[in-house]
Amino acid sequence: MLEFNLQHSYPGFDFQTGDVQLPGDGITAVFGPSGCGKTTLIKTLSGLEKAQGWVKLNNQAWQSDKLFLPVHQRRIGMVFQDAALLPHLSVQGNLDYALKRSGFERAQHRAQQDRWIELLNLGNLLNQSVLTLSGGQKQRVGIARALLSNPQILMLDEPMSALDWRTKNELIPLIKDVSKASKLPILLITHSPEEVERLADQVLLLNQGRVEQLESLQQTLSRPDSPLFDEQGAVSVLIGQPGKVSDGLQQIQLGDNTLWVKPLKRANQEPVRIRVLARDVSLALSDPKDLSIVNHMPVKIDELIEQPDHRLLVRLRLDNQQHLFAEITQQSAQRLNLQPGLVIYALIKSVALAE
Amino acid sequence: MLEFNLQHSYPGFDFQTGDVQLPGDGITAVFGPSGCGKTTLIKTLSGLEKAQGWVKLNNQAWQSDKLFLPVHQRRIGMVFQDAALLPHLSVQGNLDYALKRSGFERAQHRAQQDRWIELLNLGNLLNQSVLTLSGGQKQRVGIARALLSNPQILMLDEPMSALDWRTKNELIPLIKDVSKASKLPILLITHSPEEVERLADQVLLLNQGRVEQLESLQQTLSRPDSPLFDEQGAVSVLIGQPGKVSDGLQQIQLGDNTLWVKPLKRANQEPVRIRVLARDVSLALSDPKDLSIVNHMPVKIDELIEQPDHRLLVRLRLDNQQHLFAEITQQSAQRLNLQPGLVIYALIKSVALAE
Amino acid sequence: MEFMDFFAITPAELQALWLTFKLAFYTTVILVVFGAPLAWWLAFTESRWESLVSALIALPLVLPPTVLGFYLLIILGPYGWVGGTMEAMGLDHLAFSFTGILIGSVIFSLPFAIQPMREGFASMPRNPIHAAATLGAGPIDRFFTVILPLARGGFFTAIVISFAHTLGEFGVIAMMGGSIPGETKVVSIAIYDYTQGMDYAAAHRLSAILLILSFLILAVFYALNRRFMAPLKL
Amino acid sequence: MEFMDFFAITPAELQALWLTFKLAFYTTVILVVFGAPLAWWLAFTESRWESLVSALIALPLVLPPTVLGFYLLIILGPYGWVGGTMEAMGLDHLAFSFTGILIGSVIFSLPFAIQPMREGFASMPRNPIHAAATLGAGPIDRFFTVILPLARGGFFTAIVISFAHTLGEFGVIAMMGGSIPGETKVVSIAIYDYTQGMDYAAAHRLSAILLILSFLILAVFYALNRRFMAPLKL
Amino acid sequence: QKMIIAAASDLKFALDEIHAEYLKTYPNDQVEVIYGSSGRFSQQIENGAPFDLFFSASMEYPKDLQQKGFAATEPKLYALGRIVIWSRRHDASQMSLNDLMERRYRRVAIASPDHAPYGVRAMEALQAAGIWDEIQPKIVIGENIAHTAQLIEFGAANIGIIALALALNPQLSRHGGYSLIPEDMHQPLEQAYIVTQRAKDNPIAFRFAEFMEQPVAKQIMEQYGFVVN
Ligand SMILES: Nc1ncnc2c1ncn2[C@@H]1O[C@H](COP(=O)(O)OP(=O)(O)OP(=O)(O)O)[C@@H](O)[C@H]1O
Ligand SMILES: Nc1ncnc2c1ncn2[C@@H]1O[C@H](COP(=O)(O)OP(=O)(O)OP(=O)(O)O)[C@@H](O)[C@H]1O
Ligand code: MOO
Ligand SMILES: [Mg+2]
Ligand SMILES: [Mg+2]
Repeated sequence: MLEFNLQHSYPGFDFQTGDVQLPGDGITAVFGPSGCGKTTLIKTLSGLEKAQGWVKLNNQAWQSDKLFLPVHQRRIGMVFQDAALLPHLSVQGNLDYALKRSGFERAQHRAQQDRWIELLNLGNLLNQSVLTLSGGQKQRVGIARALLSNPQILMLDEPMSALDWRTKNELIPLIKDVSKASKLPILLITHSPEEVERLADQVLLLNQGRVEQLESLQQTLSRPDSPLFDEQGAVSVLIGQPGKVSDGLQQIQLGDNTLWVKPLKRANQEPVRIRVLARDVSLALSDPKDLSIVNHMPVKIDELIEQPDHRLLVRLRLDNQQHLFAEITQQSAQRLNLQPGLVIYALIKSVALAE
Repeated sequence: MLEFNLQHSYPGFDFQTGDVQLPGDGITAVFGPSGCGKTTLIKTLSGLEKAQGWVKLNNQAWQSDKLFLPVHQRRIGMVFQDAALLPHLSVQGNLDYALKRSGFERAQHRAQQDRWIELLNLGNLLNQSVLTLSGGQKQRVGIARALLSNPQILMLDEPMSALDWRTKNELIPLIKDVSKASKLPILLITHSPEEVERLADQVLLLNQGRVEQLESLQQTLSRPDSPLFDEQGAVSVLIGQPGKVSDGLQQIQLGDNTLWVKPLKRANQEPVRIRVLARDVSLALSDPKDLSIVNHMPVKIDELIEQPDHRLLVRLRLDNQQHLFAEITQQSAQRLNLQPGLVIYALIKSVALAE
Repeated sequence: MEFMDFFAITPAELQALWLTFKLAFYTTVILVVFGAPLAWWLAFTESRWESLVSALIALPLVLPPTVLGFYLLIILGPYGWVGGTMEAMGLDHLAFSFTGILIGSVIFSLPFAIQPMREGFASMPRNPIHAAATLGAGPIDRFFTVILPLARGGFFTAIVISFAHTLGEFGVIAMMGGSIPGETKVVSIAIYDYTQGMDYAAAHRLSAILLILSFLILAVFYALNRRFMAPLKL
Repeated sequence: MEFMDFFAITPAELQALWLTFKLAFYTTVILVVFGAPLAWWLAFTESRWESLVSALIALPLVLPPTVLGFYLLIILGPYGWVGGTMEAMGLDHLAFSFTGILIGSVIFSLPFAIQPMREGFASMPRNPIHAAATLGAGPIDRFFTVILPLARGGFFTAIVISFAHTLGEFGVIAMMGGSIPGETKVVSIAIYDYTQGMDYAAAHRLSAILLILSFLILAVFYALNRRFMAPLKL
Repeated sequence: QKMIIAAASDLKFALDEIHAEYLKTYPNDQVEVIYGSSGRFSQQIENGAPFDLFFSASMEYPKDLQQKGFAATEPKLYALGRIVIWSRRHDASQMSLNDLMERRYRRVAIASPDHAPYGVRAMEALQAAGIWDEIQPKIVIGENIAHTAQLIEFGAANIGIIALALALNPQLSRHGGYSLIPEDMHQPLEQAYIVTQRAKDNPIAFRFAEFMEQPVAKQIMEQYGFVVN
């Protein structure tokens, strides 16, 4: 568990977190506009910037009135926004720097390293000076280095901003695994709502140096005004039980309903997270035929939420009580005469589902 | 028109463009995975890195066998991947540096500057040292500086990677305007297919130091295997004529068909670009009723293209001959018994349209 | 006035002080202006000769100043290579002249000026220089508006060390200067003469004056540097 | 052997050479080891006194070395503040001893060592140091594995200048060393004595030996530096 | 047994020879001679220098040291120095001091009248000749008498006043020529030595002092242009 209350100020910028408690594992997304204090948060938490206040990780005090544990004793795996590689060393040198101080046994070094080198595709770069790396290469080395340092907590400052989607797509599940496997709390700074929705367990919303909100991803997503929705509109995240695969579609059980999605990569029996964009959900009064849309689910209208630009957000309830957003035009709503309480069909194209 | 043929090599990396011709205005997206040579391309084009070969802009030679026009005489508005601000100056100092050498008349400076300061939300930062800026703030200053230098060509190296979506969303139309208004060719390096689809007129695909493809956005998008589609699947870009707005929906004329979309911000009479994700298009054998989906368009099936994971890409033809992709499951295709030549209905949620 | 009275400076001493600061000033200016290109070359050349040239430039330091002065006396005097050529051209040889001791001081402080400037150049970040070029700044413009500010730590070190070192220069000037008042009799010679003549009170007084003046000038240097370096520190 | 024959070095000269390099070596080591913390403080302090302390440290440069040597002679000699105290404690005073000229050389070259190291520290990028801390590197570890490599340009300059400057040191040693063979008679004194004795052949020979040896050492220094700095240049 | 002699630099050649002679007589004595400026040695002796015998180029320094208690013996006069006009380029053998005013002698070198005994005597002679003030603009000053001779030797100064001892040195006597400046134009250049206080129990110091009184030594001194009585 990471608990803190920090104050710091720069000329023209005032930073105050108030009391914050983050759970001992899982991923906390730190979300907010440019200049809101995201980097400041992890700098002060890590002790790189000396702030007022206190910080405790798993009940061990890092900072209090009397005490200030130096950065190097906090065992933080930090990925810096600008990579912050050691410029006098090669890629291998940077990784070794982390490994040597990781506490991993020497015999393990090779295995640890190979795992991330392969995933982050650094194999060809090991002997290259970090000064000559491309933007994305730098970022990948930064990520590998942080993971190799055997940290108690990870703090990632926009770790994927310079990465192409392919690397990103491979990295995201791995970060998740790391967090789960090692019970490692992770602070993830990102501008991308998609990254938040795919990765986060809770969301810490920062604005102008203040913690505006700390809530679970579910909670954030159930608020139609969530800042996460600013980019792509509302999103629902449904939790379901994976079932079998047939005809190239994976069955996901949501109470009595079945959702068909792209086969999951890692098909174990654990519940999975299904992210559905509200704009990908269409509504029909009756169960339509002759339609390419695979998923038709009976739902009940909970609420109609007016949105700017003549749009309407419809909060729907599945029979297992999970909620689902649909974004439609007000015109359509009038045409279909939608009202709260009405039972209708939600249509979700299977291909619109993403783990 | 920017023409070039450049060769350069770093240890372990070989860069060869072959003959390339880019049109004299419009936006060329440079797209490719991390380390493929995107930054190298603009460094060698600009003369920051001295490569073998030749470069001509608008028939003026920048580099040839005999000649090497120094960087400062090429009038390039460059946004560096790592911002490359002048560290000894304030934000204002950086902007002034560009303005002083821009060739703009002194009287214009203020107006030029105010425009970008407002858009990029730099007003509060003018007197701050650039060393203390946040990641996104640096990037915004870098963009403003390049635009203030009154360039003949813009070269932008992932200019929006550290920006939040709001700034991004405001910036994208402006970059487009700049390009159009001043007939300024723009090279835009990006990892984001969305940026490419929203901005680019043509796409230059780089891979392992080679130009793999240079084609118009339309061409790229008509290839189902376009690397642009790797992330979100296939995308169609339709060109239509904006019409009037009613009930909060904007009419877009596509030949005989009408598409209803979110009202456009800038409603002049010019044709607009409508980006439709293939996965946002559903197919129906008959025109369905009782459905929240607003846009139903009769289309003819051109081709069924099998995709991995039991998916199917359906190429559809509108009656004005533009094509539209729909991505559905193979199961659905079988259920609906889709065949080339069949006339069916394409359903597009209006809210899924983005300019 | 009271200050002057207290330190009871003689006109001859005043002249020596003035000459000293003039010499230090000119030496520093020459070293910075002409040394900078050389420092630049050394910082960026790929030439295999770089180490050798660098070592060569450091050599004036290795010779004792009195010995260096002795050799300069030979070279700049009428039988020497330089002085002889000058006499042949109808000019005066250079021993015993301000120009002569200026040349001596420049040679003597050369390594002090080159090495820090070179270091300053070598440790500049390159990116801002590239950025300035794309913004339309030509080489000269870039030099003054970007390179100099970025490498100014090196320049500052070069200036402070060259200046201070020339203020205290004794050996070279003693050997080739001839102690000519107003021309080559700098403060260091004057103080030395006092100590050797056992006029310790005068030696202390003149040393104190030199130290106080130098201290003030250096403190101002450092304060300015502090002020201007501040934005680069983070 | 042929080389030795050609340069026909006498045992006394060999002793003087050895002494000189020993002095330069110790001086440099002391300056780097003890100067680094001071340089660090100067580079990062927010104190208002920084400019004054900096100016103060530069002062040894301003006094002519002979005069500085004269004052050191007085202070370190048996009647001086330091030497007197030492005699009272039953120790030897420091004038005319190797320790004495070592102290003199250290003081004299202090500004040469401090200023470049300070500049090296000030111009380091901070980010890698922060990164090293998050990777678990404590202060000492960081100093040797990150700070030193990043600031090594400054250290290199400090080392080269202090070393070379001490090789050629004359004034201070002449005043307080007393030319005692094997103890304080360094090469600079020996060459000077030759010039004074008009034994020019010997002066040239010894100068040449000093220059060649120094040149070789410096060239190796620079070559090593070139080698190790290379990865930082881009 | 060891001893260090500090000697004025004008003694360089003479004392080297005497030293050699001495060692022939007392081969077991270790004697080290250091040459330099009398003023500096005197200061060093006051500050604990390990010198046993001090041959000054003047009488004042030894006297001063004795008064301050640094001498184990009375200052003992061992020679009178003579000064000469010498030039490398010109034949000075027929010249008098007044000739120094001639225009062709642009630079006239003398040793420092502030602290070099030879410089003081040169100044006195020029004053006696009545040209001291007039000649000022042409005067260049050597740090000590050997340096002064060098200034002339390398042509930096056209002419100057140096020690007879140096003018007789083969290095210089090859060129030009010298003329002796009359003894009555300046105070006698009395050169004295002392045994220092620290050497009061060092027999070699006294032995060497005594050797200086031997005819061998005196003859050598005379040979190098010193007046011995
Ligand atoms: N050392 C500093 N001195 C002065 N102001 C600073 C300093 N560091 C940060 N700031 C300011 O504090 C604010 C918060 O900065 P921070 O780096 O935490 O933003 P951020 O949320 O990480 O933004 P981004 O997404 O753009 O990286 C910004 O306005 C920034 O300019
Ligand atoms: N100065 C250099 N020396 C050696 N190799 C270099 C140098 N500069 C770039 N490279 C290598 O050249 C390749 C292309 O680099 P470039 O910066 O052009 O990539 P990029 O396409 O911009 O990637 P990214 O999206 O990660 O920024 C990379 O493998 C990089 O490591
Ligand atoms: O060491 Mo010196 O003697 O500069 O003059
Ligand atoms: Mg940040
Ligand atoms: Mg790049």
